[in-house]
Amino acid sequence: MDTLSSADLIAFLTMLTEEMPGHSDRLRELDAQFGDGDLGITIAIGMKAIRDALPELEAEEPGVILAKAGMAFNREAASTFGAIFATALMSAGKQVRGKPEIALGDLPGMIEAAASGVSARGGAKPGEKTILDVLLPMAAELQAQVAGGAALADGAAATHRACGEALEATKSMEAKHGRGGWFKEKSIGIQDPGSTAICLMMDCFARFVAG
Amino acid sequence: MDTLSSADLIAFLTMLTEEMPGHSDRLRELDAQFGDGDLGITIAIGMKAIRDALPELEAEEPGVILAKAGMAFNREAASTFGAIFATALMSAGKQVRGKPEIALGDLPGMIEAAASGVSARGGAKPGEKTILDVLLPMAAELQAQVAGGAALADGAAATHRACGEALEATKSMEAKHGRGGWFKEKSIGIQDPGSTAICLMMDCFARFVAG
Amino acid sequence: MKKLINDPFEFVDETIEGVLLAHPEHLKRCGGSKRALMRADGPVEGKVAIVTGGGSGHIPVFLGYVGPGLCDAVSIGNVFSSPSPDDMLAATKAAHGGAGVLHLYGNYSGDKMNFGMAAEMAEMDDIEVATVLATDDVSSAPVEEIDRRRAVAGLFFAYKIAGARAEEGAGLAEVVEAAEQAAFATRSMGVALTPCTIPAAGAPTFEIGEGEMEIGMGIHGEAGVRRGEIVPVDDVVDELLGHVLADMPFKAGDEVAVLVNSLGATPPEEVYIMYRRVTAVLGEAGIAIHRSFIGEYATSLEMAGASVSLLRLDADLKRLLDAQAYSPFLPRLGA
Amino acid sequence: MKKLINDPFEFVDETIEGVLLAHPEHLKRCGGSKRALMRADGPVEGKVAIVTGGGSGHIPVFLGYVGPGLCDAVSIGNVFSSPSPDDMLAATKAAHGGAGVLHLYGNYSGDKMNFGMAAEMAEMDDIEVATVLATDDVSSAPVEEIDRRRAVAGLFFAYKIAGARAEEGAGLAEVVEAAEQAAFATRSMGVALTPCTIPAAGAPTFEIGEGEMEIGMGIHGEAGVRRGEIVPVDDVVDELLGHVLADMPFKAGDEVAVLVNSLGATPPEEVYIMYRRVTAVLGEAGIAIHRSFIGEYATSLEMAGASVSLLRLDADLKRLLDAQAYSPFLPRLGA
Ligand SMILES: Nc1ncnc2c1ncn2[C@@H]1O[C@H](COP(=O)(O)OP(=O)(O)O)[C@@H](O)[C@H]1O
Ligand SMILES: Nc1ncnc2c1ncn2[C@@H]1O[C@H](COP(=O)(O)OP(=O)(O)O)[C@@H](O)[C@H]1O
Ligand SMILES: [Mg+2]
Ligand SMILES: [Mg+2]
Ligand SMILES: [Mg+2]
Ligand SMILES: [Mg+2]
Repeated sequence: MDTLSSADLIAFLTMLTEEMPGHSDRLRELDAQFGDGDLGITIAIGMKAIRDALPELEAEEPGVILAKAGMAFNREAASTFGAIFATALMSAGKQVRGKPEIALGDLPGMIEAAASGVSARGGAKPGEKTILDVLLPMAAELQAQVAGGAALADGAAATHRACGEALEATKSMEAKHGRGGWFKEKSIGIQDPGSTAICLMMDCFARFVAG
Repeated sequence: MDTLSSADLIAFLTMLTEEMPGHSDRLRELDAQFGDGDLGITIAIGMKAIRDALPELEAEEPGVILAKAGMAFNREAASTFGAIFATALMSAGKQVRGKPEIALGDLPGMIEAAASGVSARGGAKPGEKTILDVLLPMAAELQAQVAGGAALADGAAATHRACGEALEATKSMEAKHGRGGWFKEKSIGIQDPGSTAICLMMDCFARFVAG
Repeated sequence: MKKLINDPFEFVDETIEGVLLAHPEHLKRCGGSKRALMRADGPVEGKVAIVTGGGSGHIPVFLGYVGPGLCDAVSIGNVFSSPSPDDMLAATKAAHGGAGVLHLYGNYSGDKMNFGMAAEMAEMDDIEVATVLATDDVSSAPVEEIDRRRAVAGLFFAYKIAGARAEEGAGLAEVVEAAEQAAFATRSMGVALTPCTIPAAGAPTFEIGEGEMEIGMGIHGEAGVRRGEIVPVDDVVDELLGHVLADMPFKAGDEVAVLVNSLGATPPEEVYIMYRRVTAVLGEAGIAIHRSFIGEYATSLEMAGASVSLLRLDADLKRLLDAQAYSPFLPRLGA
Repeated sequence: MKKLINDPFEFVDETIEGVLLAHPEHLKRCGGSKRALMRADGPVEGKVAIVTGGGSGHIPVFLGYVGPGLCDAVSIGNVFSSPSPDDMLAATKAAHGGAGVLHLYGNYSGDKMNFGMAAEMAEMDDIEVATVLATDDVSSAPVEEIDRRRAVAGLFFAYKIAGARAEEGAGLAEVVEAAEQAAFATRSMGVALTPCTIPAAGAPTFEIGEGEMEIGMGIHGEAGVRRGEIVPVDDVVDELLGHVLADMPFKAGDEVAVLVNSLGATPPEEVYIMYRRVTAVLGEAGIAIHRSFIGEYATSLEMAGASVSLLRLDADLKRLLDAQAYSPFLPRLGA
C-alpha cells in the first residue's frame, strides 16, 4: 500500500475502533494515577462513536473523513482528550482538503498541522507532558522518512518507533495541563496517558499499512 | 454481709458502673448479630449516668436509690433496654419502699416485681428471648435459697449460677421483641444480649456481697 | 472508621449544636433541654402540636421534619437509640399550644416504651396526648401483623399529611385520623448495599459481602427478606415494587405519591435512575403518580442503599400532601 | 462496585431520564438534545441566559442549578468528562432570550476547550457569549496563579449571585461583573476520606488508606496538599479554614456566607458538626456570618469527604445572595 484512499482510511478507522477499546483499562489506570481515570472510558466511547459515524462517511474524501471522525469522537466522548483529539483530526484533515488519497508525503504536514492545532486549542508547549510531546517527534521522523524516500509501510513503522521513544520521554516530564497539571511532581515517572493513546493508534496504523 | 444498707448499695452500684463498661464490646457484638449493635453503648452511657447520679443519692433509702438509678440510666441512655431496665429498677425499688436495708429475704419479691413491671411495660412473655427469661429463673432460685435459709453471699452465688443457666437457655429461643424480633429464626443460637447484661450485673452483685 | 467527627460520645450533642447554629430562625431548644428542639416560632397557640423523635443518625429524620406544616417539636436519642422520656416530655410540654399533642413516630420498641412513659407524665400535667405510629416497611412483618412493622422513609408521608392537617386548624381527633390514614396508606421497601458504623462503636454493625445486597433490610441493619448478588437496579426496583404493590394491594386506577429515598451514601444519580424504573412499573400497572419525592429523606449514617415508598392518595390526602410546608433540611415542599 | 445502576454506559442518560420524569414542571430538554436541559419556562425573553455544564456524577452540580434565579440551561457530559460542544451549543441557543449568554462553569481544561468551541459556534449564530470560570479551590494552585485553580462546591455561590443579577434584569456585562465578583470572592478547601468509582470503570479511581484522609483533594481525586491520618474533625476544619482564611485573606470585620458541603457519602450529621467548628473559628477571627448553606451542594458519586467555602460579601453580593431562587434539588434558597 502506497497511498490511502477513502476506502483504505475507513478500513483503517474500522480496525482502530475495534482495537482501541481493548486498551481501556490500561489507559484508565494511567489516567487515574495523576488524573481522574476517565481516559479509558473516553477512548472506548469515542471509538464507538467513530465506528457508528463511518457508514455515512464512505462517500467523502479522506480529509473530510478524518475531520468528521474527530467531531464524532468529541460529540460522544467530549473531554480534554476529546477536544484535543478532535482538533488534531480536524487540523490534519484540513491539510489534505481536496485530495482523493493520502500519501506518505502528506503525513508530515498533517501531523504538523495537528500539532499546531492542538497547541492553539490547549495552549501547551513541548515538554509539558501532553500529546504534543509525541506529535512533534512523529512529524520530525515522518519528515526524515519522506526525505529518505521511504515506502509508506517503512515510514509508518519508523514513525511508530519514534513515537514510542517520545512516549518514554514523557515519563520524566511534569504535567502542566488538564487534570494532570494539579498533580505536579507526582506526575513525574508515569508516562502521559494521552500520548499513550496516540502511540497505540500509531501502532495500529503501522500494522495497517504494512498489510 | 447479711443486708445491704444505702451505703452498701451505693458501693455496689459504684463497682457495677466501673465494671460494666468493660463489657461494652461484647454486648455490642451480641446486639449487632440480631439487632442494631447499640446495647454496648447503651450500657456504657447508662452506667456513667448512674455513677454521676450517685453522689446525690447518698441520703436516700435503698429502694429510692434503685429507682433513681434506673431513671438516671434511661435519661442518658434511653432505648429499649434503657426503658426496660429503668422499669425493672423502679419496680424493684418500690418493693422495698421504707426499708433502711435490703436482706436476702427481700430479693425474691424485688426480682418478681421487676419481672412483672418489665412484662407490663414491654408485653413480653417467658420464652421470647428477653430479660424476663433470666429474671424469672433468678426469682425462683432466690425463693428456694430463702426457703433453705441461705446466707446472702451463698444465695447470690446460687442465683448467679441459675442466671447463667437461664442465659444459656435463651440461645435456643426465637426473639419476639425489640429489634431482635425482626430477625426471627436468625436470632436462634445467639444468647440474648439484654439477658447477658443482666447476668453480668448479677455476677458483679454476687462478688460484691461475697466481700 | 472513616468519619469526620470528634469524640464519638459527643456526636449527637455536637450535631444538635451545629444545627441550631445553622438554623436559629427555624429551630430552638425546648427550654433547657439538650435533646429536645422545637419550631422557633412555637408553641403555636390553638394548633394541635405534633411531637416526634427517635434515635440519631438519620437526618433529616427526625429533627429535619420540624417546621411549618410538619412537626412542632422533636426529642433526640443517642445514635439508633430512643430519646429519653424526659426529653419527650420536655418536647411535649414546650410544643403544646393548648389543643393537644400528637406523638407521631416510628414503630420501634424503645421509642414506644419511652414515648409511652412520656405520654403518661404529660397526661398528669393535663396535656391530652394521642399516639400514631408509622409502620411502612412491608419487609418487617406480614400484613396481618402490620402492628409489628417498623418504620422507614415512608414516615415522611405521615409527617407531611398530619402536619398539613394540624396547620389547617383541625382538632386532635382529626389530626390523628389524618396521620393514621397516611400511615396506613404508606408502604415501603428498601435495599441495603453497605453497613453503617455507630460512631461510639467504631466498627460496622453488620457485614454485606462485596457484590452483595440485602433486600428489605431495615435502616439500622434489621433483617430483610433476602440477601443476594447485586443485580441491575431495574431488577432491584421491580423486586421492591413487587412486594410493595402486592401488599396493600395497589391497583390499576390508584393514584399515589412516590418517595425514592437514598440512605445517604448512595448518590443522587442512582435514586433518579431508580425513579425512572418506578415510573415504568407503575405506568404498566395503571397506577398514576400525583407527586414524587426523590433524594435523602431518611439516611442511616454512611449506609449505601435506597427505598421506594408509595402513598395511596384520596382527595383529602392529596390536598394535605400538596399543602405548603417548610424545613431547611428538605427541598421546597408543596405547590 | 456497590452501585444501584444498570448498564454503566447508560448511567448518564438514565439519570437524565429520571430527572426529567421527576421534575417535568421544572426542566425540559433543549430541543432534541439528549444531553442539554433547560428551565421548563425558558427561554426567558429579554433576560441574560446563564448556561453551565460539566461532567456527570456531581448532582446537584450541574443540572440541579437550573431554575429561576439560577442558571437557564445545562449541558451534561459523561461521568467526570466535559460535555460536547454540540450540547453546549444546543443549550446556548435554546436558553438565549435575546440578551446574550453567560457561560459559567468550573475551570477544568476539557470544559474550557469544549465551551470555547461552543462559544465560537454560537457567535457565528450572532449570539453574544461571555465566559466566567469558577476557581474556588485554594488547594489547586497558589493565589498568584488563580487562573489555574479548579472549581469545587463554591461554584454554587457564582450560580446564586449571577443568577440573581440576571433575574434582576441586568445586562450581560453586569451579569458577568457579578459572576466575576462572586467567583473571585469565593475560596474553598476540601478533605476526602474515600475514593469514588466511575461506573464505567468499575474500580475506584484512587486509594486512600484505612484511617487516612487527604486535605485539599479535588472532587475527582485530584491531588491535594497533604495526606495523613484522620484527626478529629475540629482539627480538620481548623486546617481547611487556615488555608482558606489566609488566601484572600479574610479579615476581622469581613462578612461572609459559609458553605459546608458533603461530597455525598459523608452523613449530614458530620457537616453540621463541621459547621459548629466553622462558627467558632470565624467568631474568633472577628468574621461575621451572614448566611450559611450546609448539605450536599456538589457531590462526587460515593466519595466521603467535605469542603468549606467562604464568600466574602459586600452590599451588592448580599442582596444577590439573599434573593429568591428555586431548584427542586436544593433546600429553599433566599429569604
Ligand atoms: N492542553 C493540552 N494539550 C494537549 N494535550 C493535552 C492537553 N491537556 C491534556 N492533554 C492530554 O489529555 C490527556 C488527558 O485527557 P483527559 O483524561 O480527557 O483529560 P482530563 O485531565 O480533563 O480528565 C493527557 O494525558 C494529555 O495527553
Ligand atoms: N419487650 C421486652 N421486654 C423485656 N426485655 C426486652 C424487650 N425487648 C427487648 N428487650 C431486651 O432488650 C435487649 C435489646 O435492647 P436494645 O439494644 O436497647 O434494644 P433495641 O432492640 O431497640 O436496639 C434485648 O436483648 C432484650 O433482652
Ligand atoms: Mg482524565
Ligand atoms: Mg439494640
Ligand atoms: Mg437500639
Ligand atoms: Mg476527565
